[in-house]
Amino acid sequence: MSNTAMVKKYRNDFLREVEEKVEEGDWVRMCMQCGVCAGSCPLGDAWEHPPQEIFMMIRAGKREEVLGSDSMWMCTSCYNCIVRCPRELPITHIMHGLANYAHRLGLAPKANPTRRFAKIFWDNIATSGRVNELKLSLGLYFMDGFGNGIKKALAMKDVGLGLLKTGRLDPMGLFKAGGIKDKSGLQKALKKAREIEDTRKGY
Amino acid sequence: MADEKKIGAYICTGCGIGDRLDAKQLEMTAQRDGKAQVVKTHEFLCSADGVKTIQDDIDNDGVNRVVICACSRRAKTDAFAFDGVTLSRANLREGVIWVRPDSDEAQETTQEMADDYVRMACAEAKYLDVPEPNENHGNNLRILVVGGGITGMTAALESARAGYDVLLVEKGPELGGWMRKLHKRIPDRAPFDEPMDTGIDDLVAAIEASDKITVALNSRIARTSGAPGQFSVDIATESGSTTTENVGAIIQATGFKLHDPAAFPEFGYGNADVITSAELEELASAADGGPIKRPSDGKEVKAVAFIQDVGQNSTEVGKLRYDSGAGDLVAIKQAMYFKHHNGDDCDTTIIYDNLRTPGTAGEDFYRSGQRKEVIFTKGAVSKVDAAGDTLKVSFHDKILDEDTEMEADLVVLDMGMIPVTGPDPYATLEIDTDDDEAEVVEEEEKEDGVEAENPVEVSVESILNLDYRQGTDLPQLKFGFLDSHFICFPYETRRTGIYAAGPVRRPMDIGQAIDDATGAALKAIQAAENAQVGRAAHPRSGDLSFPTFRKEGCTQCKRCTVECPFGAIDEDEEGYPQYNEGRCRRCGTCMGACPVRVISFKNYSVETIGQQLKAVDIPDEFDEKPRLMVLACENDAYPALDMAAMNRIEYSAFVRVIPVRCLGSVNTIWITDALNSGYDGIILMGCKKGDDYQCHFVKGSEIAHMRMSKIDDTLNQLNLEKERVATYEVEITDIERAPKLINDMAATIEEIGMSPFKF
Amino acid sequence: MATREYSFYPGCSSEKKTSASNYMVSVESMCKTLDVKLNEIPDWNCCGASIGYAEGGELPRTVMNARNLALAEEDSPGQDIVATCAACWLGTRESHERLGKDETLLNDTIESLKEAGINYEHKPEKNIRHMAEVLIEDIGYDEIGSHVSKPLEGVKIAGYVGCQTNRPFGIHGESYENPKYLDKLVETLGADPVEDYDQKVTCCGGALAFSEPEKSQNQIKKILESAYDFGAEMIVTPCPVCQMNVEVYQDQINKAHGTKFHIPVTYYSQLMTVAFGGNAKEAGLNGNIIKAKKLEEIAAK
Amino acid sequence: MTDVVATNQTILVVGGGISGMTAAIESAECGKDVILVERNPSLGGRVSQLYRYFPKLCKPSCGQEINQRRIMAHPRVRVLTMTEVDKIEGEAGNYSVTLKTAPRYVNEKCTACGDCAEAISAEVDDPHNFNMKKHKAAYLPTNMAAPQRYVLDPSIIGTEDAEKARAACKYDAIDLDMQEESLSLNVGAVIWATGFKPYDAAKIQPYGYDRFDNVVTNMEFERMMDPFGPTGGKLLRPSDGKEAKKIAFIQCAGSRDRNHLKHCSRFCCMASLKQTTYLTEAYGDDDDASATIYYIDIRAIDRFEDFYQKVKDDKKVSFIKSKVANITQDRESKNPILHGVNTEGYHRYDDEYDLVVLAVGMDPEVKADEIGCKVAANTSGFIDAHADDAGCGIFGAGCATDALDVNRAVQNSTAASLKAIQVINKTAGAEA
Repeated sequence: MSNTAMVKKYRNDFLREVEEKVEEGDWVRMCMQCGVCAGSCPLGDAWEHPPQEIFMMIRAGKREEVLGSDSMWMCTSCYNCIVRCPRELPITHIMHGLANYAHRLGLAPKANPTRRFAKIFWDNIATSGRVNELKLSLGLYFMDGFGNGIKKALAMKDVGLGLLKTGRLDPMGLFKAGGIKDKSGLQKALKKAREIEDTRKGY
Repeated sequence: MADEKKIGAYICTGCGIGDRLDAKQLEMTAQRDGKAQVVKTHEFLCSADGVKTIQDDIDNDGVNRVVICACSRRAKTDAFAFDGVTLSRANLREGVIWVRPDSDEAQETTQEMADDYVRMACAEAKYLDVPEPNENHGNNLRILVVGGGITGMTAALESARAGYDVLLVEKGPELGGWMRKLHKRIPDRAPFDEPMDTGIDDLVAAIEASDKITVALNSRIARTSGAPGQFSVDIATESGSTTTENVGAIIQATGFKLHDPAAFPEFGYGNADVITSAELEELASAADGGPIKRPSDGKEVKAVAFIQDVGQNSTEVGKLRYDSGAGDLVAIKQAMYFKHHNGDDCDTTIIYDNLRTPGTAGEDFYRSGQRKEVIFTKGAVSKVDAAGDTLKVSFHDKILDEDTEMEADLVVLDMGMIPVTGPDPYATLEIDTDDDEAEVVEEEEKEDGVEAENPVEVSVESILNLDYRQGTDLPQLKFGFLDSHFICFPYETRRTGIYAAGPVRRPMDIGQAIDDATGAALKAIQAAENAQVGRAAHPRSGDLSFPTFRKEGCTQCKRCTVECPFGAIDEDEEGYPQYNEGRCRRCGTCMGACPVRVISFKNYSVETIGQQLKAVDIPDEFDEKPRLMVLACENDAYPALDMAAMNRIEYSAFVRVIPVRCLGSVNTIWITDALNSGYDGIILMGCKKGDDYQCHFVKGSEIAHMRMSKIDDTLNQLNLEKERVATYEVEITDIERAPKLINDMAATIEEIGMSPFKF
Repeated sequence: MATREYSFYPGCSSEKKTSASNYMVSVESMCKTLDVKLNEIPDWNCCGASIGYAEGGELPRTVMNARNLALAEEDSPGQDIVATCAACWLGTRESHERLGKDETLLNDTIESLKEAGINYEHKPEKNIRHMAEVLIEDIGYDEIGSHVSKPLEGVKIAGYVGCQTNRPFGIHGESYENPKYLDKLVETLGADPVEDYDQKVTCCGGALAFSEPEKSQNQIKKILESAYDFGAEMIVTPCPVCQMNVEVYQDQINKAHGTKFHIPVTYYSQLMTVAFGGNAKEAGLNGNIIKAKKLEEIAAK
Repeated sequence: MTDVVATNQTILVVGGGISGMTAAIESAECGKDVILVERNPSLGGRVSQLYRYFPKLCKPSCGQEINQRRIMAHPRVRVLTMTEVDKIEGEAGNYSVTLKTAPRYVNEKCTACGDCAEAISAEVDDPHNFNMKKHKAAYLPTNMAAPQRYVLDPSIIGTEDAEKARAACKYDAIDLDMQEESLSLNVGAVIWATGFKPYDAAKIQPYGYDRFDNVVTNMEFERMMDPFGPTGGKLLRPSDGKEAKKIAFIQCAGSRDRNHLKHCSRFCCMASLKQTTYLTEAYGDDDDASATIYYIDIRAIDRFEDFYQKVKDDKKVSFIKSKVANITQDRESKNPILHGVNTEGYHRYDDEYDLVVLAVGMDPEVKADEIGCKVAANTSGFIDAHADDAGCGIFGAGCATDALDVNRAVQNSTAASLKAIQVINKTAGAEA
């Protein structure tokens, strides 16, 4: 599926695409537009389009607006929507799935901080098998360049200091190997998984 | 035994009656004023011993007019039930001691109250007779079903299965109605996920196989006369022949027609690819298992838009105020046709406003539709246009809040159901309220079938051709439907022994129609069975009494024939009322209507009430003891006063309450007599009238209110204040209000003074 | 009572010198008292956490969790897996469930893991549990209570359950909106639960505390405010992310909103360790940035 | 109880609510013998807890009065209250039924004079008022009680109060030695009309029914309007007894929800529309009174649509298309605050009210698969009337078969009555 797939309004083209490509996407059709998910989201104010509206947009064929939206990136994975949904839609997962799909297609908003953080996070764990919190934080702070990074890091220095003082942050984290023993095995498994997924979803 | 009336009055001193009242005094009153031949006091009258005392007197002493001076007529009904005698109840408990304070100063008036109730009960007893079943009843138990659609067929089969003979009349050449045109039907059993076969062929085969069902095709009802148990029906065939059949009860199951899609040009009907949901059924059947093709060019349909509630749920002229109830389920079912026949890649979009898929079945089916990828869009369609090879549906998406459009190969319009009913007999019937003569504007058949509240054209051709004085067909409630608007008693039409079933009653789908038809069959069977023994139907079911009139006194004024809420009375050739007792519901509205008071029941008459109000002791003007009379509907107002008593809510000791069958049975002579004999105030308590009437006799309360609106003339003539007579709508739950109305009247009398008519 | 044994998935944040290392310290102390033996999964890897989705798709995430499942089974066959971190628990359990439901996913996972020389065999009966479940369902309040030697008398504690310990799985019999088990536990330990605390399941922002700090801190502010409003002196939580977010941003929130939040946020295992008679170190109290003074006092008694 | 006569020509009707009463009296008025059993001490069922019916806004006791009068006076109907079906076996035309009757401690000599209630002091929860009110432990179940006979709450048996009650009765109507009785009968057909119970609102955790005083159910709201109900007919907030003027109605509270009742309960939309009129009844044109209905779809089905139109025209009433996400409570005022999103467009709200009414749905009182005798259950536990049940002589009626409004329940019960009569007549025909 290319980035410019043609979709007709209120036809099932985009819905089918979502069903095929997006994690748990085949649940989208079951939404009855009650809006309980929209109201349950802790970061609701930050959603340009709440989940229920996204589901309607999918049905209406608004492909670019959905995949280009930063709404899904506001998901904190709190699972409120999932447990309240009267139709048992795994909304959290669908949001993750849509975000992943949009990201993989390159349609997700480039500047979205959560998207960028998520990428850093994954690269962090996929390489070493475990989270290196210092690398992760620094990676996050410096993702907008060195100057911004210093600024952000300074803003967060008290937090870091607190953690340092209580032995909850490793100042040597940057230089330590860390992670699991069988890094290469995990990396190979993840590479394979990625390959299979790419093939299945046609990325 | 019936030769001589022998009154036995039995005074109970239980439940505090003996403590609060002077029982000896009551005995004396019953004897002296009530002229009771046998008077006994018992400390626990409803006990086995008390009841035996009475029964012994009946058996051995010839007592045939039993007067129970104890609790309310609503209490201990199982104990005080005696065969072959009349029963009067002086309500000393709920009517007297429970509504009066237990104080020395109240004692005198409380006792007076009790004495009066004893007098009244004895007076009533004198004029009561034991009703015997009307001899003029038919014995026909055969059921006539009019209409051969799913409702009619079900009614016929279910009646037959209960062992009753059925005559099924269908105007068309075959049975089946709309159901025959359906490809599939909405599922009626778990798991409610797929359309199911209609089963029409099996149903028709079952009817044909039944030796109890006779089918008349190509036939209409040319004339219906008679009454439950003895209807005579002329069946006219298309070929012109007419046969007369006798039946015991009738079920009208004449179904519906679809609202005209051409009336809404914005939806593009006229374009071959814009069709109604009914037309889609035929299209789906025609596809014969293959893909459904669009009418214009035979191209396989790949995208369908369903537009819901076309011309429905609107107050706009030309639109229906209601919806067809099952329209959304139908759309889901039909969308599934496309998924089945045209493949999963055939897109189906249902544009709805409020999706109405109720109950277990509805919601399961909705989910099943979604699982099959039917798309649901909350929206309002503004237009359907041809757009090149396809159709363009313009609508407002209410969720995304934007005007938008979609393309479709086929557009399906959900049209509303219009009941196929005859002309409403009361469409123009009015009772003139200005003229003493109560002139009646003759009912007319509606010329154009247009009603103010329902500007949609309805059928005006008569279905039943009743030769009743009050019109040819069943009265309608709203929007042309034959519903009764009795929530608790949905089948009770205003023509005894004739029941409506299916979409003539309210819009409904097949599942409901089957249910409805089965219920209507029960009611029809019941009506015929009851007619056979001369018993009344709901709400006075079991009542054996019936109205008769004294011909020599009758002035042929026609009030009774016009006012009867049930069309039970016709006029004979000479213009005298002709009673069809089987059609009568025993409300007594005719009795109340009669200006010359010639109509009566054996156990309910102008005398049985009139004598009660006359039996009340009216103290003279200077005693400062006014007398108020309450005529209370026995179904609602009287129980309300009873319940007030149970809660010890007090009211004036000057009031005497008389229960009536219906306020419609109140003859204004009672009011005039009461005023003339010195009553200071009169209150009528009846049920709610009007569109949301609660009167169990439909029009009784309304008619009473109309009659009473003219009572001012009488008051004027007597030079009395108009505040002395009041008519109220009282609900059964007016437990606090009903006593208050009484007390308010007492206060009013105190203000305006005593009646000068005390002698 | 025989020793209870579980396969144990500690998770990244529990490692030494990481954000929840003190959690781990107290869990170990607590388990010692309760005679619970935790068999750490050898060479376990990250669960993918709730933020891993964007770059890692469903299959890679599942592969990560399946690796842990396979290693756990190999090391401690038949044992329930217990996690102390909500995200670890959720990620592992979710993956396990999906592997049971989706055959394609299962086969793809097996194929991928072969690359790492791991044979994944799906065990549908395998239970993946949170430590709180072990405490409540396996051990029970009564037994926990029996170990209390220093009741936490007079300490008013708000039970902040958070999201992922609570949804979508939660503790059996508890409500998603108003779980009561922390309150019951607090009560069992002799402290005063703040039962009316009305933000006990409010989201702290989770991983978005990093990427969307303002939005997350608004959430945290609500969580703190309510604790103050209902008179809590301390917050207790079962989740390392919750603990960290609610604790470490208090100063930043104070700066931004002019508030004066300064309330300790502890783990249930810290409360239990202290109540069981452990010292401050055993309870990992030195790891709290905002010192839980009342606990320290009791521990020092 | 030994005087109960039944044969394979008898129809057993289980449940004395409007459906059971209808089935019983309609059958009897066709000439059939009927035994009507009711678990509670009085007939009436759920409708007797309602203040008004939609769409006519009339009072349920009005029809109840007529039904009860017909039933009590009909020689072919035998009413057994405080009685439940313990076991049922057999087949169409021949069922063995075991009934269990709980002790009432008051026999048929009772005159309903009320002396026993007067004499005692113990009070117990009144289930007729959803325990929002207490009544004496010797009580007449309702103003409309049928039979009109007192009941002693079992909790006072063995206490001084029970003795006081007995001593106060002049008619030897109190029998403290009554025991549970068992009765075995043979009947030809059974009509199962056990109705519904309101869904347990406490299970809908986001709405905090169990945590917030000012969140009530639609059934409780009905009781509040009754002058003899817990608030004397006034709409008073449970938290502080102040008048509730700004009221929210939450539709599908439990219904259409896979976490709770997956079916649509059908009546609740109309019930809430009806209940908005209570505000006018209580407050007239007071501008402070308002009702807001939060809904997914307004299901004013077919002819009821015009009632919806009427309510829409009431300027006091507004509609928000939204399933409310959750409710919180203002700490000081105890006002419930509704959180959610209006999905027509996209508008977030945090709306504060005096009182919230949860339009809770219907759960079958008895699950169909617990009845026995191959009675089939549908996907929500109601009786599946159309399942392949050839030869079955047990017929569901009313809300035992689906979530129905009163009108449809009566219609359905009338139909069930004919189904039972068919079995009876067939049995009679076979024996003749």
